[in-house]
Amino acid sequence: MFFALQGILDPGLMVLVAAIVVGCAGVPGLFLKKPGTGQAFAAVATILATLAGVAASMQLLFSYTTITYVLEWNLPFGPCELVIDPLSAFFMLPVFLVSAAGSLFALGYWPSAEHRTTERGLTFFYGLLASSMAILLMARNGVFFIMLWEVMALSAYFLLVTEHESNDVRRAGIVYLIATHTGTAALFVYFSLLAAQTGSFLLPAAGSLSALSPFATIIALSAFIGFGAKAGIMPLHIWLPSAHANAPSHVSALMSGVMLKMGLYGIFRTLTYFYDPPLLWGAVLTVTGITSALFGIAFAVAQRDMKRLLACSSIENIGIITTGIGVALLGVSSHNTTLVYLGMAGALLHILNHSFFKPLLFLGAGAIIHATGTREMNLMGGLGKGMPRVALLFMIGSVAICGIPPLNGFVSEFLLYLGFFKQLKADSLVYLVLLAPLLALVGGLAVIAFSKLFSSVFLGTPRSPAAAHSHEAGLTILVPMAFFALICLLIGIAPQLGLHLVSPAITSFYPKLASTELSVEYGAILGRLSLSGALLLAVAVVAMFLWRWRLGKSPVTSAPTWGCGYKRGTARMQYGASSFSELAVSVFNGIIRQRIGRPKLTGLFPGAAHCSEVPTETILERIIVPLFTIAGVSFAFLRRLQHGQMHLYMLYVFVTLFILMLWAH
Amino acid sequence: MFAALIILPLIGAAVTWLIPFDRLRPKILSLFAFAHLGLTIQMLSFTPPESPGGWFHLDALGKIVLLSTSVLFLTCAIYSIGYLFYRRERSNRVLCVGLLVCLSAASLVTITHHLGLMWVALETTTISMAPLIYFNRNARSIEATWKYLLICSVGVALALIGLYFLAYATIVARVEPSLLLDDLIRDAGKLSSGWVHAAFVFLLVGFGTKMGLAPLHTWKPDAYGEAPGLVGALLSGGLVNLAFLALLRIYQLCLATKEILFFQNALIVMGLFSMVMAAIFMARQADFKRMLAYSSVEHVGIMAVALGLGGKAIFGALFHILANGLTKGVLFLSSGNIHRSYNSKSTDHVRGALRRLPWSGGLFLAGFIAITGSPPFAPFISEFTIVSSAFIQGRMLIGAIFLTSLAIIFIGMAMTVLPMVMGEAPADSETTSYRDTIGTVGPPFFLLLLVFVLGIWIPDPLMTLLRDASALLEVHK
Amino acid sequence: MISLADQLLVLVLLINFISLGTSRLIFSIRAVAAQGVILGILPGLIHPFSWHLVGITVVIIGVKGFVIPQMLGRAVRSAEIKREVEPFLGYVPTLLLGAVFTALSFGFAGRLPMLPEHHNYMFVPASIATLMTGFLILTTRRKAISQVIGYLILDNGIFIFGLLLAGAMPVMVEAGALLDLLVGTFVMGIVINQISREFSSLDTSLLTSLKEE
Amino acid sequence: MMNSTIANCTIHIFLALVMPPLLLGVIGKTKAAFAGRVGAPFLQPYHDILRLLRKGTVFSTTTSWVFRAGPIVALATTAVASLLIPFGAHSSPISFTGDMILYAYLFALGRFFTMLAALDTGSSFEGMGSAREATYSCLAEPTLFFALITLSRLSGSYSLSNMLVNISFGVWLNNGAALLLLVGGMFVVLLAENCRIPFDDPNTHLELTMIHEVMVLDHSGPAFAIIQYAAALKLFVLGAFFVHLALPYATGNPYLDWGLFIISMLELAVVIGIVESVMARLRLIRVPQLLVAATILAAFSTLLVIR
Repeated sequence: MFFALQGILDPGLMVLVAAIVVGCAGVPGLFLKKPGTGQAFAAVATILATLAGVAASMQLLFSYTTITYVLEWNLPFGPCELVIDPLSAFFMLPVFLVSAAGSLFALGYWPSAEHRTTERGLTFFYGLLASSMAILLMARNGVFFIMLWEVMALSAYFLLVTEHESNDVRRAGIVYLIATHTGTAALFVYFSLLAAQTGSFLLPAAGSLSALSPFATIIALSAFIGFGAKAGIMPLHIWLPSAHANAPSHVSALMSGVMLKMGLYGIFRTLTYFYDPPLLWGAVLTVTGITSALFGIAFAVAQRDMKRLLACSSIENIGIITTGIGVALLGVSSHNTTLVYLGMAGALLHILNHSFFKPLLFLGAGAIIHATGTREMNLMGGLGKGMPRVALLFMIGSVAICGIPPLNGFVSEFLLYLGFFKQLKADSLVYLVLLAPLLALVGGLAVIAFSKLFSSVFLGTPRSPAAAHSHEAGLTILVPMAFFALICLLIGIAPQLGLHLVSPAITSFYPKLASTELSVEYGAILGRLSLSGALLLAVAVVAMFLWRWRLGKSPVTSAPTWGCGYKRGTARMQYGASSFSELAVSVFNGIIRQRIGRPKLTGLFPGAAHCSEVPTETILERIIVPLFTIAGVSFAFLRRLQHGQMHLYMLYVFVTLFILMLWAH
Repeated sequence: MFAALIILPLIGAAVTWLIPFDRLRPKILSLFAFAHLGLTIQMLSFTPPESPGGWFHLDALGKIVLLSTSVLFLTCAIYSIGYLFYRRERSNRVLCVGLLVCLSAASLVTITHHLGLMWVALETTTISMAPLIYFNRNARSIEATWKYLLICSVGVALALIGLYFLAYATIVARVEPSLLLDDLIRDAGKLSSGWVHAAFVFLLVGFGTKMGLAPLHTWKPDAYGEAPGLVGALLSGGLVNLAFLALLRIYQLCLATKEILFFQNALIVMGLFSMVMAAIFMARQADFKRMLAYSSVEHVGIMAVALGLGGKAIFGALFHILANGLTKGVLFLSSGNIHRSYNSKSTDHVRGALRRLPWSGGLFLAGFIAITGSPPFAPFISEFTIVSSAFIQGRMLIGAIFLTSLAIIFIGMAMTVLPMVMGEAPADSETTSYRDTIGTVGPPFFLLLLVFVLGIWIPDPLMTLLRDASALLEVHK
Repeated sequence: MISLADQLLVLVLLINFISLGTSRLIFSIRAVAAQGVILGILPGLIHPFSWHLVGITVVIIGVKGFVIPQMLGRAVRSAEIKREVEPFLGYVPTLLLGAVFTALSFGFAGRLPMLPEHHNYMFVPASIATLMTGFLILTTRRKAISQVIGYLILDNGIFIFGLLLAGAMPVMVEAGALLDLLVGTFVMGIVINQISREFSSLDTSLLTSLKEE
Repeated sequence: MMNSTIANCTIHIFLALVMPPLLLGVIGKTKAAFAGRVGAPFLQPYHDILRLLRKGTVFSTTTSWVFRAGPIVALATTAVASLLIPFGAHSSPISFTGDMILYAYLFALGRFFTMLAALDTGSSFEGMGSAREATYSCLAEPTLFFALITLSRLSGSYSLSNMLVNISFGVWLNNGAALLLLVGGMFVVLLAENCRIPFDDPNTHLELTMIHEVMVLDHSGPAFAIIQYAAALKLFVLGAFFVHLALPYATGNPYLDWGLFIISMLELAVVIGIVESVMARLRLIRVPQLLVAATILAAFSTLLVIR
């Protein structure tokens, strides 16, 4: 394989090289004897490659250029083009940034010294996953795309089962593998039908297909299933919570922050082919999107496993993004450029945001696990004392992911809200505005979920000895988190930058938007937003100084928390994670289901009893698993055909012969 | 030249029969296998002219099968050195002799164009494999051998009737009677369709039994399950392909007789049925060798469907001959190692192979991923070609059934394989003397390497070979 | 000569019924041997004389009439079994089925597009009938030996059809086919010995440990 | 013109700074009147806040910086919110397209930190309070948005100032039904968000059924003062929103309008006082139902205007 280059070393090539370097970063570690060197090398290489790759992608993004290479291969699937257009370049950014941060984080979180057996594979597949995603974004040949897609899925699997001694990890791995493979089967259909349409396995150019053409619906459907399963859109999300929860944290960060986005990228790419998407498609995306947002965050509220909570909130965010895409698509169908613009801007910006604050939170979770050795929130508490820096960064992440000003999460949701409200003046699809209250509900639930997460982990007094002896994380863990936190703040305070980042991608998605003044207009609005954000900070700072001044003037004493009349209030009497969300769960009962084990209290002096509330994976446990059971039973019945009776086997042979004879004549 | 290809292994058989040393025989075996491969490559690069009378002619189809068989055989032979070291308790004379006889018969199948001779050779491979399946000398293996022997013999006997029908068709058509493929193709137009149809049916059933198309596959799980790993590899990676080659010959004939449509549909139906059956039987399969057997049923089905679809799928089918054969080699050899180490084929006892046998376990896992059609491995290329051509031809239903059973099969295999390789080895599992050595791990690793390379890059000579071969199976307008 | 051939073929059919009806293994082995001998004679009756023909005749009679029956007989003796006890399908039903199949095969043969000069022969119906008999025995009998006998009768049926193709089948192929049959039966004999050693019986209904449970 | 805007801004800020505690005073007075007492003077809340500012502070040993951040953020968010909402017929100092969304989310930010500050003490009571706060406010959120949609539809604009100032008797005549539903819904939200009866009882301190007050149990001194003031300001800001809906009278004259605004705010305070004295606290189970009912009202109003 060699590259037939067009032109000399250029940004596109730089991105490519960077991707390949990231992919090979873990290779030396496989052969080096001395522990740690390989890991360190991988981290350095990845970071350097990222610097180059990000710079190059930025350049490509802002120069609105599209670069094409042809990969010389002799597989019988036609030419293999590698193309970088603004959309690809846009998705490149999270790929590089998150992988670099993760590989640095790994040094402190998964040190080779402690995890000798697993570290090599982890480092290797981590790089492979990252680079496969980066190259995936360039692939324009369907088959090459699928190959990279599978490499991505499989390396993610091997990363996920790093600790395969544990049952949960293995189960999560199997569920993930089955889900992703089924998705790939859908992609087989997808690319085959595309080839049937265009006559070659090259992906169709933007706006080259008509949605009225035969198979267009099947193409769209298979794309939705194939890519949606990867993105974790409900009801295709079944694999997501357990997978993200059981993987090592920096892997979860990469999976949740970037790999899910590959599914969304696929959906984006698919939508570009069609110049006349019917309203139905947009409607489907919008409905599924808002549903996953609501249900995802509702599940998150009920979780007691820290990382499961984060995973469920990924479902929520993906849902929000999908809603944005759906709305934009509706805009395309109804020729409403404002709607397209706002939907797209919101979706793309939220993609970017989510791939910053979600990794931040997952890395934070990793730091916490590293310190306490558990993911069970009910066993934590009071970590804020031991690890104040992590707490601060985690707080930033939580505020951002709740979509609260003045951080970046709010900006993207703000754009979406604007899109909904603007529908009031549109001549069609006015009812889209009803999405606003739903999104607001999502926001409210997010606040519950993340106040639960933050408080039960960092606040109050430790609920277990492990939590009591927590320690501040090292630099290699703090630096990546701080990096993401800074970006969150930056985009939050200066949202125009974010808009600037996404506009090229928008135009490449919907070329008609290239000339409009919309970007200017909304840039200005976001300017006002950033002003008010700054004002908020200013007021807060002033208030703080005034307060400090007052505190200086009056006596300050410290005493234990008032025990509400109890003389000996223990840590276990605090509101724990489960108790915090209990009210919400009871209110939203039906959406959120819990397996509640209540103890039977009998007699005057009942002994020690144990009560447990385990949130259920509704779709997995109520639908998928029963289906599998049924299939298993019926298969077991059919398996009697292999009964070991030879003379009947003979009968099979002759019956087949007989039937075929009948058929022949 | 042709003679050499057949005589050489026979000489080898004689030699291995004569020498009394068990330790020496596998080495002799590998030596002859090596020579055979060399000869094969020689014949592939400089194709010998068609023999007078047209009995022997190495065309592209034959080349592909010959190549895959020879490569697989060599690997198994080398593997046998390391493997038989752990089976010193019993004599390996019969094993080595049987292997070499089988090799010679296999080569004969690939190079002859006389259907009768091909039939004889096929039957020979069947019989020569029987003692090998009985290598373990226990009740289960004798049962397996018995079923294999009788069902396959009956099946191949039916194929013989098919050939007789063909011959009789020539007589009825008053053309000079012959079973030479080229003559038949030449006179195909004149043959009476009644006899030809009957012939096709019998041949399909006959060779289908040998191939293991459902519901003629009943001997397969028993034979594969009880045979030693390397015999299983040769059965599923070698003999299957020979039977498939026989089907391809018939297919060529059908093309000539313009009776192709019925044959194609029959192939598609039986192929899909095999895949569905495999899917049903693989779910919750507790015996990993039987699982592999059903996987072989599945892939036979895939090839049949591909042949039935025609067009670009033909390429997929031909490439699948190589891909499937080599990957099956990886799976059976590594599973043989795992079997040795745990002394059990049941997934109840086999756990945590990755920890206990990092190499064999890893190879088994990789083989599983490869055989289920995941890139970057060769089976992906063929399977994707087949599926996509099904959809491109607009035959949605076929594609749908195909993909569905692939998915179910993947789930079934995953449920069996992943628990085997992952996790910790159970405490009560008995410890055997087996350890991964270069001798037992090298050959499957080499095969995996081939499978991987073919998955991302097909060498140009091979490419041209495949193209020529599929040209032989294109509909002549 | 044709009439003689036809009478012999009738004999073949009779032998089919005998092997369907009898329970004594030795007896049915002898029947198969007799069938083999008849098949050996048949070519001489329908083809003009040639040394090649003589050779074929001798070989066939040798193999089908003596060698194979010998091997089977030894197997039976070593296994010390006399008769086929309760088959999966009783003797009377199998006989009836055999009759039905024979009738059907005559009817079916009438429809086949054959050469006019072959039309008045009984070769095709006889071969199909014998084929079916073999199949019946294969599917109804319990003892491994009986199944081998079934296989042999099946093979005989095929052979009868082969008689129609005078020169189409080269000697080499004929010989090969015979050789395969020989070796095949030989191996089967060995396997049968092993079975009788392992299970101390030839009852194939014991050979059902390999199955999906 | 310019001067008038500047003047308006100054008055606006001045009111926001000074007036909120007065509402509390008025409410208290009303309740006292109903109870047949003289009650505390109107300016009592000012005294309380000033005294608290002068008092010393006790920090719980379990608390961290989050506890200290709580009051500050609460104050800051409400303050900025007060700059977004128009008082009377005058548009607000800060106003841009979509500021209503910011307005809604600022409260979320304040709530987030208040809850965290409460949870930081590790007291089970305060945990209880914040859990309830979280759930109820989450239920109240959609109502506010339905209201915003309705208003934005009626006024055809996307900023609070325009959409609220736009409401007039004319609008009432045309869309009376919708606005009536809205007033109902928003009043519930107003009470709920400010933790008044029937959702919460700001006077009690030691009842298992409280929300806001229990969250600030451990705050003392200046911090508590800040919280009190912030709470009053929140009442004022939401009240201003409500007043626009319920009492949308405006004369052309700016100064008269300011007067009117102040008067109507006081009226609102009186109404709240009446409600608090005639109603009892709801049982906790009923609270979500009432909130959902409010949401439904608002939703209906929205449907009425956008159909």
